[in-house]
Amino acid sequence: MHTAIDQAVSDGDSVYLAGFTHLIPFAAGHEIVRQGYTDLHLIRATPDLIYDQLIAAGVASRVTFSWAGNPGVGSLRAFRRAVEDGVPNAIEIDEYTHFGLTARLAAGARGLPFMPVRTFAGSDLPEQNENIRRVESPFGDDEIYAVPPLCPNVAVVRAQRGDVSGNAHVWGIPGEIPEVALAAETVILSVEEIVDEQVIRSDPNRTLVPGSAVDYVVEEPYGSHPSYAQGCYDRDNQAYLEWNEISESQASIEEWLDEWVYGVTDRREYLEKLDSERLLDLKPSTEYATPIDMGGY
Amino acid sequence: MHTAIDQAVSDGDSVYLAGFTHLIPFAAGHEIVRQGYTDLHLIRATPDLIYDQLIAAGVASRVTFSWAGNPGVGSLRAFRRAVEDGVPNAIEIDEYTHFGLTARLAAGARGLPFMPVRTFAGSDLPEQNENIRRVESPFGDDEIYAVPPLCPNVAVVRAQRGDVSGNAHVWGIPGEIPEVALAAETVILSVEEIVDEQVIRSDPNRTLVPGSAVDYVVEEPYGSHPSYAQGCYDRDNQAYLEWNEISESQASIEEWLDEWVYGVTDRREYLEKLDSERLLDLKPSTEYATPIDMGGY
Amino acid sequence: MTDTEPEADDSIDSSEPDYTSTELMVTTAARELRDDESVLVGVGVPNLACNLAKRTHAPNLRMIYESGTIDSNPSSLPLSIGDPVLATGAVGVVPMFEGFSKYLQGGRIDVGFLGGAQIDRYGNINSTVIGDYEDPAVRLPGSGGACEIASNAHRTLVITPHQKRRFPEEVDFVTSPGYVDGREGREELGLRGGPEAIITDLAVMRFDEDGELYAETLHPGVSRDEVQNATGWTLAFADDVETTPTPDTEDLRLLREELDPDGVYLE
Amino acid sequence: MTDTEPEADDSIDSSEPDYTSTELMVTTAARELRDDESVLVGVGVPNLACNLAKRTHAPNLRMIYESGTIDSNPSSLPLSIGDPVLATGAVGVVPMFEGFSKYLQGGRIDVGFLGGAQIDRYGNINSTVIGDYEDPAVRLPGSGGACEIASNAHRTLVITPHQKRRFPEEVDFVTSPGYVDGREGREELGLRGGPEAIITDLAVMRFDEDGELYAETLHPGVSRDEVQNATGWTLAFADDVETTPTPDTEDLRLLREELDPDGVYLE
Repeated sequence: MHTAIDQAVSDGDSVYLAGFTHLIPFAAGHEIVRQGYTDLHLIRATPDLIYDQLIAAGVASRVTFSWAGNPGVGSLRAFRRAVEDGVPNAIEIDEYTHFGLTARLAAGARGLPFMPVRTFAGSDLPEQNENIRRVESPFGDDEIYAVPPLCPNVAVVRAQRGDVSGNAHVWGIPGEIPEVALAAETVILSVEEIVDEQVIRSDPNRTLVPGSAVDYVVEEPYGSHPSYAQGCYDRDNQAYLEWNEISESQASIEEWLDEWVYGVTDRREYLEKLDSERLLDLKPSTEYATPIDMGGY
Repeated sequence: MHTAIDQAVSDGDSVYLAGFTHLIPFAAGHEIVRQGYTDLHLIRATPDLIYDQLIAAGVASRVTFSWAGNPGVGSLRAFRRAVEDGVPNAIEIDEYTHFGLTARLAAGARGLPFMPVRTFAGSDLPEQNENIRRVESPFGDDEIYAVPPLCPNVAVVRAQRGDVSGNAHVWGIPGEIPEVALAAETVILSVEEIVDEQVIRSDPNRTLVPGSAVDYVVEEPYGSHPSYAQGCYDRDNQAYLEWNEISESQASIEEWLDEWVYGVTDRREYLEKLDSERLLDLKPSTEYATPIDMGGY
Repeated sequence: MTDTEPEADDSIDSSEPDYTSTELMVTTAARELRDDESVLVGVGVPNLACNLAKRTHAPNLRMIYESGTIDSNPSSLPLSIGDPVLATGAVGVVPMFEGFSKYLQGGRIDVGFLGGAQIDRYGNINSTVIGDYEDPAVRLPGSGGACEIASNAHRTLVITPHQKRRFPEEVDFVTSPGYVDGREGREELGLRGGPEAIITDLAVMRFDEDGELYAETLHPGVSRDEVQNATGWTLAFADDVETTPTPDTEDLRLLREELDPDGVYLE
Repeated sequence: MTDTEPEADDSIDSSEPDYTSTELMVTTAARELRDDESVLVGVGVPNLACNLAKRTHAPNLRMIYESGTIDSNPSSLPLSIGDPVLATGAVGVVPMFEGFSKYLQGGRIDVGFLGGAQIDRYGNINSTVIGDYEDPAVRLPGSGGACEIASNAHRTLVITPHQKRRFPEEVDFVTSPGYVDGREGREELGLRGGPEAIITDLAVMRFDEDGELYAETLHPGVSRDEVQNATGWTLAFADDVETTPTPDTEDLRLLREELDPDGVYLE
């Protein structure tokens, strides 16, 4: 991951760490913090803890988002401090709704100049964002809005399994992964497990990330902790609850970053610091999907 | 299938039998012929043999399509006779490209007044079809076209397996099935096998047709013969080659319809008329997909 | 308790209610849901309400989450709308863009749940900022999927505490449109549906023919004055304001013993 | 044949060519493909050309079909672009709308193959009707995906027999745009790519700086007159027209023994 981030990310880049509540690339986020980038434009529908950490670490100057909270817990305090008080630095915000933001990625992935969406009418959001504009349907219609394509410089997407060429199977909640993997200029794929190409080819309908779109492949077990990977581990809710305390001040976040991000060299060391009991408790029981027969032809 | 077609289809309806070369609802098409509808508006990207048979049977007054041929074999002769010579009756045509037609379904499935597409520019097709119009991007761009939503009165979609509520797993080539199942007003789902709901729920990412969109569920093994169902049977290419001969005249088609459609009461009888050797030869070897673990949470 | 004779149900008629304010909100919301509907669920109270409805009068309710899980069948309470328990055992899971475009925009959602920091008399909701957008006093989480739920569901339900600061004359920012400036205002924008009811800890409110809020029922023991004092404008009351029906014993048992046995959401 | 001593490769220099016209078209088309490209394949000759390239100089060629199969790895010749052999063993399979919008429109296709009943000097192609659209002499299959391939692939290759009726001064109907009325015409429409070469049974033609066809190489034994007589306008020829390179022994072995052992496409 060190090499992938080092080669893919530059100061000032727009970066999308993908995964809607699921498969969030925490390891990649921590590596970005460690490498000390500045002036990044962070994009994510739900900034979640990882962007709170990145913002507190001072790497961001701008955040594009649609819902900024600690999911199921409460407020995203570092994000709020940056927006409300400019701590540790002021950040610009560029705000959408979930649908509006994913529609921007969808337009980017599809090479479209815009994507029409039935949302925003009657909301004050279009007044605050010049990327939300009305479009006239050539077939006549009520009020409809459109958003332009969004093609981040770098996206990090995670998957349960992928081959060395970057073809990846994702199951459970795919979120915006299938869109951003095709919209971004440079894509880092981080997987729980690298598998033989034949595993991917045995079930082509499950491939949500095509290798042709991927520039770097990294195997990183538990790379989404404390978020989850369907079938591999559950969300570490304790960490989400603890963040609510840790994030109460910039000082306590910095202390946390010193220990858990700057104080370790990579994800492996981060995992070694965790109690094994905690990791064991996150393991779900096994529930295999009923197999399908592709047939030999 | 008799009941489903009887209740779902009325004279004058627009009907979409879905499946791009794969999972074509031949049994449903034959049932439509047997029930003797008139004035149907048949819609399909690739009319294939089944629409050639429906057209020759005189049930259609209009065909919306994007490629009319016998795939891998040659020309679609009954379709051509109707267009070129009005035999057995004249049909209106409404012509798109594959992308244009699927974009219409996509707009219909998504409740959009139009879908922008980068195709048609420089082609003569827009001159022949008032549903292909230019749209101006609110973000500025080169020439781009748009098509309006298409919501057929009735769609028949096939799947390898589905539950009694109509939730269905499709693998192999999905074609336009996921779009038309959500765009059509009434949906008939025809499956190779009805399975327990738990089979579907064991692998939710594979569900391409949601039961909430389905009005009728029919179990009909080999319901796509002579086209194919991935993992179940191969295309019966002999039938595609034979059709090239049978369709040489309206008279020889009528003879064929008398024997294979009017002469049988249902798909079961149709299958019984086929040599078992032929069916056995279509069976592929088994190639299971590598399973996934959804995890018990 | 050790009596093997079944207790009569009239225990709920005692002067001290045997349910909490949250439990009343949950059972009231559950009654708004009908069988065989598709509901876009949020975590917390809406989730409990949907699960309660599904176990009682609406067994075929389809619970759909913003995260793209379709007809979820959670074996335990989800911690967030993206909890893996919502995917395991669901009938389908779709990518976010498909969920929003095909389910919400496509008109496949009957009921949506919304919350917010401020709600005005026309049901317009603010979940973006308190104060000025450019220089906010409080930066709230933002729309998430709320604006599109408000715009595309066939009807929406709002569950919120009843406080004056939450029901101002005018919201600081419209995140999600209700009836805009009245039902006509909403219609002109071509929006589907609209808010159906607002369920608070004091009352159930609905919208009149102009699209303006009025109190329909008051919770047991709540006075008109209490409701009016917790509302930022002169609230209309139904001609025949009745008392909100209370939770029945089976509802409470399901909530306490099966749906939220650890009391995460039910105080 | 029974000699165990390997035969010298110069057998192909004999006066009677040891390859068919179709084999020459296949090997010529294969040479247009580069390693690590994504190619949108059609059945028949394009399919053979792609498979040949993949087994020789372009092992990482990704074969993508209109039916939505991504990086197919067919164990036998597909009968149509929707053959199950294209899905089994593929890296991915996507619904039609995804394939067209994300792969073609999204710019992820390097090379596309096209065919047609008529082609004009600017590479505009007709696969819709011969005669009038409203009252056609011959109704052809129509665009299928051809128009979007012609509009969105980074370059296209056309394989067709060389006959005067197929190369008219003007096509009866433009199904798929080439350079329209010259490279500028195409550019003004904002179309990506454009036709790269037309490979016939007589010659290989390319487009000059104005976007007009010229003959670059003639197949062995073919004269300028033959090519001109099979073309409906005064065709330009390259200053140094050379002879099209012939198939080598290994190409022919692969084609005949492995790719099309039953001779379905190779006469």
